[in-house]
Amino acid sequence: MAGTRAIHQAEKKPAGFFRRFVSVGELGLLVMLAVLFVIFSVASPYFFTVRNLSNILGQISMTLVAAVGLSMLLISGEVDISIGSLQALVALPLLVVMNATGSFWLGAIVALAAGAVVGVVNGLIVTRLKVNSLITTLGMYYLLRGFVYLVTGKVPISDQSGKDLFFLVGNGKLFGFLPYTAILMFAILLLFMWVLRSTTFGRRLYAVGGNPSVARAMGISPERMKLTAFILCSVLASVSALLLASRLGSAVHTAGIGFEFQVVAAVVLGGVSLAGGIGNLLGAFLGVLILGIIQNGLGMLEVNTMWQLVVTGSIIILAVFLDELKKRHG
Amino acid sequence: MKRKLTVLAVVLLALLFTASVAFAGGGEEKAAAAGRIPKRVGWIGNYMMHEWYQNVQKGMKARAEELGIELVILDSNQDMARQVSLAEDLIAKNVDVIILTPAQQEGAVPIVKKAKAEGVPLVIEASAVEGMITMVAICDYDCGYKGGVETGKYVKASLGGKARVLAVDLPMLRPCILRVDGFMDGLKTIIPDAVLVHRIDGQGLKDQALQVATDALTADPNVNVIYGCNDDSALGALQAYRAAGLDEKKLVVCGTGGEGNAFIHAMQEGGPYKVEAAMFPEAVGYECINMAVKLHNGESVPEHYVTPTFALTTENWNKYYSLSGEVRTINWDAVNAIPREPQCGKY
Amino acid sequence: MEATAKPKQSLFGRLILFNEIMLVGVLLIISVLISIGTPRFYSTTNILNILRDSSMAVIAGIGMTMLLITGEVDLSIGSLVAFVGVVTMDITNKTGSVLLGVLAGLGLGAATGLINGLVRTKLKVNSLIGTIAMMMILRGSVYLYKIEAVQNYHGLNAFFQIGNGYVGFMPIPLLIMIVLYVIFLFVINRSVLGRSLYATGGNYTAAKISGINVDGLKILTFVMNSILAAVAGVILVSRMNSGQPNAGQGFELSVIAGVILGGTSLGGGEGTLIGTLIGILILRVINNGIILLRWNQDLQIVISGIVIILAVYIDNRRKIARSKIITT
Amino acid sequence: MNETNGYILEVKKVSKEFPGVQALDAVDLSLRRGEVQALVGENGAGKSTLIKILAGVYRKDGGEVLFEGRPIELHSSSDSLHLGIKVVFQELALIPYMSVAENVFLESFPLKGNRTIDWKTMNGETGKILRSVGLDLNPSTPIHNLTVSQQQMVEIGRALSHEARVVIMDEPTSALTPNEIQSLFEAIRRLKAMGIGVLYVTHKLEEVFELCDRVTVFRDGKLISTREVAETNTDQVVTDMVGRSITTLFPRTHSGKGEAVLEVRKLSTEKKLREVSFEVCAGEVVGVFGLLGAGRTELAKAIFGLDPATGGEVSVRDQRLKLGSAVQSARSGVGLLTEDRKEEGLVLQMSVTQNITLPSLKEFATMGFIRRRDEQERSQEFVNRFSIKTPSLRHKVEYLSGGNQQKVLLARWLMKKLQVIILDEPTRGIDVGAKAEIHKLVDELAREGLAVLVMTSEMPELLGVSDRILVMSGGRITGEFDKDEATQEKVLAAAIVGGE
Repeated sequence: MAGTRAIHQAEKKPAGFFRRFVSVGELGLLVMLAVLFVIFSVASPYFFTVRNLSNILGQISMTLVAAVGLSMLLISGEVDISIGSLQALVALPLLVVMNATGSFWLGAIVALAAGAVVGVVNGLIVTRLKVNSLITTLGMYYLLRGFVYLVTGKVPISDQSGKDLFFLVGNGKLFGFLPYTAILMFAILLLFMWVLRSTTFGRRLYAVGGNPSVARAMGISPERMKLTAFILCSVLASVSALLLASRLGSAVHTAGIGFEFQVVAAVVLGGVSLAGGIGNLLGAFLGVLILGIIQNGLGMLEVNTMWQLVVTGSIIILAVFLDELKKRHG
Repeated sequence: MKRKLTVLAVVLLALLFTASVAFAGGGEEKAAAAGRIPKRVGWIGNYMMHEWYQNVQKGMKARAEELGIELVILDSNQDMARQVSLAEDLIAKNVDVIILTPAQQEGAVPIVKKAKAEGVPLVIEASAVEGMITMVAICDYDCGYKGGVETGKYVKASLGGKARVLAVDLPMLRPCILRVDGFMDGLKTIIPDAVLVHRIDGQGLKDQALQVATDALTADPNVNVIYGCNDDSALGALQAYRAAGLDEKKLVVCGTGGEGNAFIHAMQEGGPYKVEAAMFPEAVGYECINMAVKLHNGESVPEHYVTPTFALTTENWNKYYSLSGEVRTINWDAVNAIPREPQCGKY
Repeated sequence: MEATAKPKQSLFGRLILFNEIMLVGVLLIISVLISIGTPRFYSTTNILNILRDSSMAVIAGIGMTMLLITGEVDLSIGSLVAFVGVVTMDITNKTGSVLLGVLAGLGLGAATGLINGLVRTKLKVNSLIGTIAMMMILRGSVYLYKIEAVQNYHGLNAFFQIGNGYVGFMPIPLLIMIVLYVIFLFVINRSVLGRSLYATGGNYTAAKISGINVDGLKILTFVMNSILAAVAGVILVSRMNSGQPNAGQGFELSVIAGVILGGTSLGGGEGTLIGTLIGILILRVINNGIILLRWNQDLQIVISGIVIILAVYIDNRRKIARSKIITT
Repeated sequence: MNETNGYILEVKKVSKEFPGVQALDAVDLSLRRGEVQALVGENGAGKSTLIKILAGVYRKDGGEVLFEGRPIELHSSSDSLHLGIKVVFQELALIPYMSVAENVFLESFPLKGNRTIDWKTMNGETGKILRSVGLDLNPSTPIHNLTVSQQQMVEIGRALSHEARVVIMDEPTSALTPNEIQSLFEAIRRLKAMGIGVLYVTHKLEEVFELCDRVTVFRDGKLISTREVAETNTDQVVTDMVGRSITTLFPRTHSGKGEAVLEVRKLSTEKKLREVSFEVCAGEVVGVFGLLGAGRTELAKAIFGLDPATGGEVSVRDQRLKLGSAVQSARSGVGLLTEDRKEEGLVLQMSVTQNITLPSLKEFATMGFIRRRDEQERSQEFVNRFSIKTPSLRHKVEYLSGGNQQKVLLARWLMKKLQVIILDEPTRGIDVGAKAEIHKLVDELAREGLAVLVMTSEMPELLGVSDRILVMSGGRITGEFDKDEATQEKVLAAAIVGGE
C-alpha cells in the first residue's frame, strides 16, 4: 500500500512539478502578502509606518511561536487543539512562582516544564492508548480550561513581583522599534527551520508524517517521533503563553480562548497539510503574517468586528482553495 | 531549490520592512497638539457587538459630535491579546486620548503602562485597572444594591415577605460578582431573612442562562426571586421558570444593565419582570468623552467618576427611556437628575 | 476453519453491542450516583427537563453523526443556530406568521449546508478548515443582520409553544426529536442512502466504483446536517422567546463531543445513532447533576473532557480486542 | 562468529498463519556468504511472507532463524536492519515527498559534527550509489517525480548504501528495462564478490539461470526443493513451482465471441495514456499485459472514468460514456475490480453482505428502503456459489483472507447485471487454490456474455485466461496477439518496446 501510494504519486505528477509546486506555494503567499500590504498602505496612512509594522511583528509573535510547534506536529501527522487552554494553564505557575520567588526566569522554567508535562500526556494518550489526536486534544481542551477555572476560582493572578523584565519580555522594543517578542519569534523560527531541514529528527518527522509504515520499516519509531512532536508543540505553545502573560501582565483564566483555531487556520493557510508530511515553516510564517496583517489592517481601517469575521473567514476559504487548485493542476 | 526560495522570501520581506522604515516619515509626525478640544479620541471597546456597548457608543458619538471630536472606535471582541495590540494600533494612529474598556482588568495593566510611557492620556471605562489615572463607571455593587432594595419592596408588598433568590451570575467578571453581592445586601435591608438558595454561572448569555437555570429550578422549584447580573441572564432564567410551568404570580425578576430594549419589552408584557437595575450605557459613553477632554487639558480628575444607576420599575421606567419602534431614546434630564454616590460601597 | 469460526461469531456479535451497552452502563452509573446525592434528579420533571434540553443537541447530533460517517465535519452549526434563531424571530415578527418564520429559518439552514457542501466538494477545502471559516462568517453575518436581540413582539403563543409547550406530558421539542430520530434511524440503518453514507466514508473510491454519486451525497449530507441544526435553532429561539445573535457559542463542540462519545469515529465509515443519543445524554446528565448537587459548575467541562478521552480509549480497546479474536 | 558452515542466514521450520491461510508451513532455507540464491514460486507461495519475517515486519509463529549460526529474534525492522539484513520490497517503500538522497539515507543520515545533516556528503554518496546501479539523476529530486523503474533502482540503491550482510530482493526487475536489469545484475555480482548473501525472489526463470547459484522453490507455503542451478533446468523448476500443468490451472472452456460491446477510441490521459484504441466483444476475455508502470491500471481507471481522460471516447454497446464519470459508467453496466482491494475495492468496516450488494442495492430497495431478507438471501446464494469462506454474512470483510475478499468483489459484480467488467490484477496476492477458482469465475463471466478485460502482469495467467492479448508499454498499446499465436517471448518483447 505504501508502494501503490508512491507509484500513484510518481505517475500522477509529471517531473519538475514539485519545484513549481513549492515555488508557487510560497510565492503565492508572498504575492498575497504584498497585495495586502499595498491595499492597506493605500487605504490607511497609519498602516505603513515603522511603529505599526513593529506592532504587527509584536502582535503575530505569539501566534507564530505556537504555529512553529503546531506545524511540526501536523508534519508528523497529528494535531493539537488544546494549545489555547494550555496558554491559560501555564501562565499560572509562571505568575505564582514569580510572585513567590521574584524570579522571572524561575517562573518561566516551571511554566515551560508544566507545558512539557501536558505535551507528554497528550503524546502518550495518542501514541500508547491509540486515541485519535483530535479527540484527545478536544478532551484536553475542555479539561485544561476547566482545571484553570477551578484552581484560580476565575480570579486572575496579577504580577506582584514588579519585575520590569516580565513587562519588557512582551512589551519592550529594541532600538524602540524591534519588539523583543519579534526577536524571540525569529530566533525560534530560524532554529526550527534549521531543525526541520538539517537534522535527522527534522527529516524523520517528515518521513513519519509522509508514510509511517515505511518509516517503521526503516527502523524509525513513529510513536517516539510523534511523542517528541507533541512535547515540542506544547512547550512552544507555553513559550507563546509566557509572551501573552507578559503582554497581559498577569495570568488570566480566559486567556487563549479560540487561540487554537487561529493557529490552525494560519498554519493550514501557510500550506502545512492536515494529512501530515507536507509543509514547511516558511509557509507557516507567511500564513501567520497574512492573518496578522489582515487583523491589524482591518483594525487600522476601523472595520467593525462583524465585517472582520466575515472577511477573515472568506480569505481563509479562498486561500485554502487556491492551495488545492495548485495541488491539482501542477 | 527550497533553500533558494527561503532566501528569496526572507529577502523580499526584509525589503518590504526596510522600505517601510524609509517610508516612515509620513505617519510618524505627531498630530499638532490641539487646543481645548482633542482632535482625535480612540475607544477600544470590549464586546462591541453587545447591545450594552452599542448604547455606550451612542452616548459617546452624541457627545463627540457636539464637541466636533473625531472618534476612532476599535473592538477587542473579548480577546485580551487583541486588546493590547489595538492599544498599540491607536498609539500608532496618534490619537490624543484613549478610552479603554478592559476585556479583562488585570490584563489591561500593561496598556496603562504603555500609555503612560507614550504620554497618551487614558480613560478607563467600566472596571478599575491598577495604575490607571481615572475611570468612568457605574458602581456595580450599589447598582445591584438598589435593585435589591426595589425588589425587596415588591416582595414585601406582593409576595408575602419571603425571598428565596436564584442569582444568575457571571463569575468570570468581578463586576457581576459585586452586583449579586450588592443585590443580596440591598434585598436584606427590606427582607432580613432573604436567602440566596442558588448562585449559578449563566455566562451572561441567554441560552446558557436558560439551560443552567432549568437545572437550578429543578433543584429549587420554590424560588420566588430571580436576579440576573445582566438582562440576558435574568431573561434566560425567566424563560426557564416559565418552561418549568411554575406560577409566574409567585415570582419577581430583577435584571441588571438596561443594555438594550429587551428589559423594556419584558416589563411592558406585565410578567414577573418588575425591576431593572439600570446602568444607563448612554450616560457612560457621554461622560467618557467629557473625561477625555478633561484629561487632554490636564485638568485634575477623580480616580473614579461615577455614572448614574437607578432601579427602574414597571411604573417609572418610561420617565428615563422612551421607546418608539425599536429605537430607544434616553431622557437626559431625568438621568442627570439621579443622585450619584461619591464612591462605591464596594470595589 | 468454519468450525473454528463459529464461536468467534457469537463473541463477535456480543462485542458489536459492547460499545452501546457500555455507554448505557456509564449513563446508568452516573444517574444512580447523582440520585444518591440528590433525590430531585430522579424526578419526572427533571428527566423531562433533561430530555427537552438535550433534544436540540440530539437533533443536531443526528446530522453530525451522518456527516462524520461520510468522513466530514461541520464546526459552523453553533453560529448557524444563532443566525437561524434571529432570522426566524425576525421574519415571524415581520409577517406575523410563525410558519413563514420557521420556514425562513430552515431555508437559511439549507442554504448554509449547500454552501458548506459545495466548498467541500467543489472547492475541495478540508471541511474542518472550511467550516471554521463558515463559523466566523455566520457569526459576523448574524450581527450584521441584527445587532440587537429580536424580541417576540407580538408575543405569539404558537411561537412560544414550539420550544416550551407539551402534548400531554410530552414536551413538544422532545416530540420533534423523537420523530426525527426515528425517521433517521430508519434512513441510516435501512435505506440505500444510509448504506451509501457508510460506504462513502468507509471507502471513497469503492463507493464511487459502485456507482454512488459520492460528491452529491456529501453535499446532501451537509444540507441535511445544517437543516437539522436549523431545527435545533428554531427550538432554541422559541425556548428563549427571542432571537439572540450571541446564542449557540460552543454548541458545535458539545454536539461533536457527544457524537464522538457515542462511538462515531472521526475517520468516517463508522457510527450509530443510538451511540449519539446516549453520548449526548451522558454529557447533559453530567452537567445537570453537577448543578443539582451544587458542585462547582466548572467541573462540568473537566469531567466532560475526561469522559470523552476515556470513552474513546475504551472503544479502541474494544475494536483491538475484536480484531485479535477474529484474526488469530 | 561461527565460520564452520558457510551459512550467513538459516531459516529452520518457520511457520506463519493468517486467518484462512497457512502462509508458511515449516519452511527451511539457508543462504551462504557470497551466494545469490533464487527463491521462486507463484503468488501466494509464501515468498513475500518469509521476506517480511526476515525484515522484522511479521513475527513468525514457529521455527527459528539463525544469523551467522546464532539464533535471532526479529521483533522489529530495526532489529534486522542492525544485523545488516536489507530488503528491497516489491511494493515500493519510499516517501514520495522526500528527496532521493533522503530516502536512500533515511535509515541513518550522514552527519556533520554530530548534529547537522551533511547534505553535501549525502547527495554525493547517493550520486555514487545511483551510478553504481546505472542510474544518473539529481539526488535532491523528490521521489514522486521519478518513474517507477527509477524508484525501484533507488530502493535497490538504499539496500546497498549501508552495512549490508544479507540483501533480499523481492521481484526487483518487474518494472525494469533490459539495460536497467543488466546494471542491476552487475551491482548484485559486486555484492556477491563482497561476500554478501543475496536472496533473489523472482518469477522470471531466465533470470534465475543467468544470475543465481542455487534456486529454492516454495509452493502453497511449503518448501518444495532447493537445487544447484548448474544441476537443474527450467522444466524441473516449473514443475516444482506449479505442481500441475498450466492447462488444468486455467480452465478456459468458452470462447464464442459475439458483437463488440466495449469500444475504446484514442483514449488519452494527461499523465500516461497515449491514444489507446481497442474493442472487446461479448463473451470475450481480453488480457492486457505490461510491466509495472506500463499504464495498465491507468487504462482501467480511465475507461471506467475514475481518472479524468484528456481525449478519446469510450462507448458501451454504441452508447457513448461521459469521460471521467464513474457514476455513469457504473450505471451503464461497467464494472471495475481494482488492483488494490483494500484501498479501492472493499469497504472494510462493512459486512460481507453489504459489500456484495453495494452496487446493486437498488434491486433490494422499495422506495429507497432496503428489504433486508431479500438482501440476505441473495448474498447467501452468492456466498455459497463462490464458496466464500466466512463465519457469517454479518462478518466484516476486513477479517477475510485475500482470496475470499477477492471473491466477494467478484460476487459484487456478478450480482449486478453488467455489460463489461474490467479486472485489474484479479489474482494478486492470492494463494494458488483460490487463484484457480477466480480464473474459473472469469471464465463464467465470459460465458454469461460479458465483455471481460483482464489487466495482469503474470505471464501464465495472461496466456491461460485470455482469448486475445493486448500488450502495453509507456501508455501505448505496443502489441496485439491472438490466444494461439501468443508466446511468452513475443509478449515480453512487445512489453519492453519503448519501455521507460
